[in-house]
Amino acid sequence: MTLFIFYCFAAVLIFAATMVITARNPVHAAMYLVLAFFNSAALWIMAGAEFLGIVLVLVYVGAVMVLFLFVVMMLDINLEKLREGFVRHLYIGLPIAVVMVVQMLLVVGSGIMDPATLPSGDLPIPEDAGNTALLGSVLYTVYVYPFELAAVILLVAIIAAIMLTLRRREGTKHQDPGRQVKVRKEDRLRTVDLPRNQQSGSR
Amino acid sequence: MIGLSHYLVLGALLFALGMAGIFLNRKNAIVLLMSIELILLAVNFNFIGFSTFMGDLAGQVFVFFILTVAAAESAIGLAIMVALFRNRNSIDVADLDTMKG
Amino acid sequence: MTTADAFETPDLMLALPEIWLLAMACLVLVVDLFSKDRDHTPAFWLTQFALVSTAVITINLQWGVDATTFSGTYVADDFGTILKVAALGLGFLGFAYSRDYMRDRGLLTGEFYMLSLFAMLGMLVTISAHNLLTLYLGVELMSLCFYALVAMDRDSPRASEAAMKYFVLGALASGMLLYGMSMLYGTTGSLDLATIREAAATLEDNRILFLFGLVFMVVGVAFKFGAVPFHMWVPDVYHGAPTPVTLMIATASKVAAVGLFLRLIGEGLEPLIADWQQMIVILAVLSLLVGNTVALVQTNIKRMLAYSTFNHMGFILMGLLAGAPGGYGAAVFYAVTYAMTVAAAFGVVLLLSQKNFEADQLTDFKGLNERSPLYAFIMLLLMISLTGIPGTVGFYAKWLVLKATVEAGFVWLAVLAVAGAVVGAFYYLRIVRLMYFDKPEGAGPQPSGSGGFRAVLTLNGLAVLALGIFPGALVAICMAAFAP
Amino acid sequence: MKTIYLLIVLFPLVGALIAGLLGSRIGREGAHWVTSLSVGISFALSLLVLIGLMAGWVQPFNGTVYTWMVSEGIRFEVGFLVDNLSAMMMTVVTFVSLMVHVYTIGYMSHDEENWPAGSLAGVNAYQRFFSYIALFTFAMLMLVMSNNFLQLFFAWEAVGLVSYLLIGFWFNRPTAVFANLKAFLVNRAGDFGLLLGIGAVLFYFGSLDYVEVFAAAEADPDRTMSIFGGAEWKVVTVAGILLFIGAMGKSAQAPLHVWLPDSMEGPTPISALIHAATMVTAGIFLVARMSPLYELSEVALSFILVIGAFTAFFMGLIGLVQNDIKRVVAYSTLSQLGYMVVALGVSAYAAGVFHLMTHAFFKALLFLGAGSVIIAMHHKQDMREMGGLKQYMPVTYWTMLLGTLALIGFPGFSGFFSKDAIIEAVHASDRAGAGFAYLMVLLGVFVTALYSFRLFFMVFHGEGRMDHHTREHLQESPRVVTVPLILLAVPSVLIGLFTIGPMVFGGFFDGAIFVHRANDVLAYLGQDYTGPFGFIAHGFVTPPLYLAAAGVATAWFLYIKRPDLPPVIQSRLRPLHAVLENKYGFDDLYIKGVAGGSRALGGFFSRVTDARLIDGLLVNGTARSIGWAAGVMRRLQTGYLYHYAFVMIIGLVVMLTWFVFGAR
Repeated sequence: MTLFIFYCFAAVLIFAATMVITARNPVHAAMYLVLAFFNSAALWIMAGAEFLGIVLVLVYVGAVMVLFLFVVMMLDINLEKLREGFVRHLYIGLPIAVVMVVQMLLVVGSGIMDPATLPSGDLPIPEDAGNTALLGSVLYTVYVYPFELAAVILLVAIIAAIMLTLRRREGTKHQDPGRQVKVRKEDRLRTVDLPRNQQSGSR
Repeated sequence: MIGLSHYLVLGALLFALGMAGIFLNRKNAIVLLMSIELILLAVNFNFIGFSTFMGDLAGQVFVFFILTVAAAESAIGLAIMVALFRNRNSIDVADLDTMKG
Repeated sequence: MTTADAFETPDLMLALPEIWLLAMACLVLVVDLFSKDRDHTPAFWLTQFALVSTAVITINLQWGVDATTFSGTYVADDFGTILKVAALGLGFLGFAYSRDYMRDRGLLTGEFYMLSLFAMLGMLVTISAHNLLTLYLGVELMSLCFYALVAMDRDSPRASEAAMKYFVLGALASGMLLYGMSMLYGTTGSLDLATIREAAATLEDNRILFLFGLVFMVVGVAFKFGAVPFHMWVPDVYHGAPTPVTLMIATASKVAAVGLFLRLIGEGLEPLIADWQQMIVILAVLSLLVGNTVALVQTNIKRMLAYSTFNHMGFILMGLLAGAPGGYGAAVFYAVTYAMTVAAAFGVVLLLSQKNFEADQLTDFKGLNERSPLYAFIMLLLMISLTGIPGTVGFYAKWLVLKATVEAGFVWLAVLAVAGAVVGAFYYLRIVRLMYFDKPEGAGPQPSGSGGFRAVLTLNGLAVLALGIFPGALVAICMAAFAP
Repeated sequence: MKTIYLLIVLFPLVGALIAGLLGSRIGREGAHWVTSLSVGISFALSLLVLIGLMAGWVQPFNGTVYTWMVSEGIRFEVGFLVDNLSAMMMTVVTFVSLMVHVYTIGYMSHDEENWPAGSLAGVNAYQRFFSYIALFTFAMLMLVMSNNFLQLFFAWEAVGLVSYLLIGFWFNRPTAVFANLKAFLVNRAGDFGLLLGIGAVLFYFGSLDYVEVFAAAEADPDRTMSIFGGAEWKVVTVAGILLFIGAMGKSAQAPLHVWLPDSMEGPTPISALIHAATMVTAGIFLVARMSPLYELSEVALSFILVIGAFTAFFMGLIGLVQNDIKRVVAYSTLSQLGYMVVALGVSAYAAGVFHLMTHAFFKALLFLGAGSVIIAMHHKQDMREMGGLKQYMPVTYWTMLLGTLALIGFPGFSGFFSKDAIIEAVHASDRAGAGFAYLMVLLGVFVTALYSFRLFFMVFHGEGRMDHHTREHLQESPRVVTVPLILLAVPSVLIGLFTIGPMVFGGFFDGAIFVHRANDVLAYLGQDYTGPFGFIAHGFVTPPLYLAAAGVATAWFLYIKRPDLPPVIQSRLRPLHAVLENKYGFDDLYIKGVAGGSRALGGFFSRVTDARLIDGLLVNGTARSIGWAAGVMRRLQTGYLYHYAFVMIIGLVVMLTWFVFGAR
């Protein structure tokens, strides 16, 4: 039964992945990628990696794919142009791709991977603990150094993205709360003495 | 029963699809970024498969970090693409040929 | 390796160089935010201070040490110290040379300093990594910063094109590296390099799977070197990126690539040298063959240096594949001295560049001797050193590598490399001819740049000369780092 | 003594630095004084050392001056090996250099006319020239005094570098730049051989020091190595041939000779100093210095012998059809270098070095004489526009005559002794290829005499063919030009007479040159040697003298007696050529046939060997195929991202196939 479910998810996953690279419309491609992620998450959960499965959905589907879609929409891409030529270059690329797939499958699918021959790992998973708790306990102890590095990488991503995309244009209007708060009465209000005889003189 | 090979074959197929997406795609730079996501997803399948069948947590930790880096990577990749689009008004991969030789 | 239960508090002092550099990078971030200086002077000086102080800390804390911390994910040892100090020094040169250039083009921003500093941090992390995970994160940290830096000149179509190519191919290479790592994890059951090394020594089951993963890893590493046939990004990125960024990619990142190789393959997979040696031989041969021929027909000096890089990477790979301590020492010596020489060459290119003018055509070097004898002489030194004419440090580096290669039994490879070096002489000496014998079309670019820039560049050139005359100390240091 | 050796080397260097760096400050006078003086002091000290060595109050010296690096037992150092061989070379180098310095003062005095008006490069060119030749002297001294391979290579490259600089001295002339490039490229091929040779020596004998290498080679002479498949080669053979390939480049042996005629684009003093007297003999010196190594390999020596013999004859032939006065002398240099190499090939090293010395004097004389003519002709070099110069330039005429007689081997002149010694040595040798070599050197004697006197008669006799303007200004060159000519004429005539005894048949080179007893042809000849006059007497019963006389007579007949004949011969080239091949026809026809046939052959070789074969196939061919490869590689760099990725993936697939599936 589990095998059947596995095959179902796997088939959808492969289909979705194929569509990602063949779809003409980038929005469709992004949607297929979302589908691929959902199926992956399901497969991971089946393999016992519950936390990662959920993270994949939350972070990837929830944030990264939204970012993709956002960019696709924002860039106003000429879809007509994108529909051209994909198949006509296949004759040379495809054989190489096929050779590679066959080689990879020969190695990983040939059944030489008997689980009995696998080495024992460093961080054995106990029977009774929850996946999330386990991950949490090693992240902040054994892998604290990589954890900090991951934080730095995210910081770099922020800096880089802002540097590359933020533009301060000349002449744009924007508020400065600091200056708004600091403003004094004299800056805005000018009292003028209006001589009375002027009014009478205009009559 | 699901075997380790199942995961590895799935990973290999995804990996190959990702690579094919990069060199078969002649038009759309966004699909290149998505192909990279597929490649990373394939690697994640490998790690999770090994992790499960060895009963070892390290593989899952690695996947956790790959997800983090992949998110940062796509942010930067998209930012570069926005810059590219602003310069050329196109994200056509076939237009990227001003430098050669 | 420790489990979560037996967790020990890490020895933070051992990892102080990285911690210090990170702290300084954050300080630069904050200081630059509040600084009103248009030239970002505080950021510049803080950055240079950060690099120098980190180098000092590294030497004091890590030379002569061989210890791990952070549960075995971080290691400090001798050759790591050499590579780190070299990378930091190259970063220092890069910043010193780039200020005027970046200011002229409106690129002198705080982000330039921050991202470069984070890239340096990534290199340090890579060099000190003792775990597949930290290795990967270090490489990614460095690469992500470089992708962004290449694209920094937002208004240049060429820069964003180069960045796009670099990013996609780099991510593909990272994917391959990761795929290989996953196979390594599956066959050895660990992410820890020390454990992997033990497991590799007794590897019997799943050998095919291991070899399979090894190929992917070698490809990933070869990409960082720019070794043929994983080299296609190099010319375009060198050409398209702002010259200071090219400088960093051409110098410091190559040193980090050597670190990556030594950690992952040289150290972690040392028992399986027979397996990976042949792969590196192929890469080295192709690199030696391709670079020289195409470099001959280039007219842009940045592209020419890019193509000539392949030849030098071939030499470095030759040293690395020799395997024995002599080969590693030679490769490190080669990488460090080569990076230093190339940094100065880019320095001269930057020196000649002016506002709205890139001195990156070979013709810009025509008649340099009449305009600036000093820098023509320095360029002459650099070119003959890159050629490998005896008496220069380049010769000594080549000689050490050739010796190690011959000792490892690859006489034919050494002969091929010498033939390549002889061909290579032609395009390096062509620059010498341009500088000394040709007349410029029009006035030709004058050297510009501040006094500090010129002083550092001159010192850099003289250091190349001095190392050629007294290479002994550095060779001894490099060899000692690998002594059993 | 070490101090003196250091001073010998350092004086020219200091002179070069002063003239080069302070050229604008010290002016022309200062530059030529400081370099001439420094080279003069070097010459005096070298002479002192040579006399000391001969008299016995100086001992041969072999020691280190400066150690650059010590790496696993291999020393990188600067050191001197001064024995009779190097002392002789030092003296010759410094003497010729000194003469050239003095001569240059006159030759280059109007150099500014050679530069386009307002050229920045022309400023201080005079000082730069002196700086270069002094620098060359320094490098050449370093080369001959070296006691190890590293310094040898270093100095080898340095003399090459100065040579390129000087060939391309007038770099505003495209021909000079082309010649420069050609010299550089051809020498690359030679240097590659030298480098590999040094590598082989280092690898198999574990040292760079001459003495240590010789000892190691002697200890195990039959060691073999395998190159290309399973073929086993003796290490000394491989190393010897590789080192000789280096020598072929510098000493312009066929097929690496093509750069030397073109190098005549450089100023004439350079042709005399570098491309006749000293640098091109570096290859001869190298082989002589390595004699202990070469004596261990018959194969390498036979190789040397054949190459030298080929060069000696066929390059001389080409000299017959040249019209540029300097090119005739240049081809003559090629031919004479061939003689020296032949001597090396039959283990008569001493005779080779002896010829090197005599040739240095008389060929420098001929070049400087040619230069003197060129000055008088206002830098025109075509012999067809000369003639009858005898009456205008007596000093040049007489010194050139002496030089020419020395070159063709007139009995008693220096060239006679050295050339006859070589021919006799070849005759006496039984090495493979010696028969061929003997034939070549004998015929070469005839050809030498023919082209030498063709030049001489065309330039100095007959009626003047120059234009009116040039004729009016014809006059003898100034004193700075003629004095070196006279000073060079003296040794050209006399030196052979006094030195043949000790140098060729005596023990002058004992300890410096090593000859295996079984190979020692000179010792065999020495049994009959009774003194220089006995040698002259012997010369009258051997063919070379008569061949030379026949050559002179032919030249006289064709260019003085019947100057109308050469064009006729030229027009009837083909039938005469056929007659020659059939070996028919005597009398008048025979003389015309030999001369015409020689010219035809010369023309043939000039076209085929020189231009098409060598240039087309080797020099341009290599360049073209590299260019082609570069073009192909370059086209692969399409600029398209997907192509780049595709190349990466092909690389991955190939590696997977090779290592994963190939390994199974």
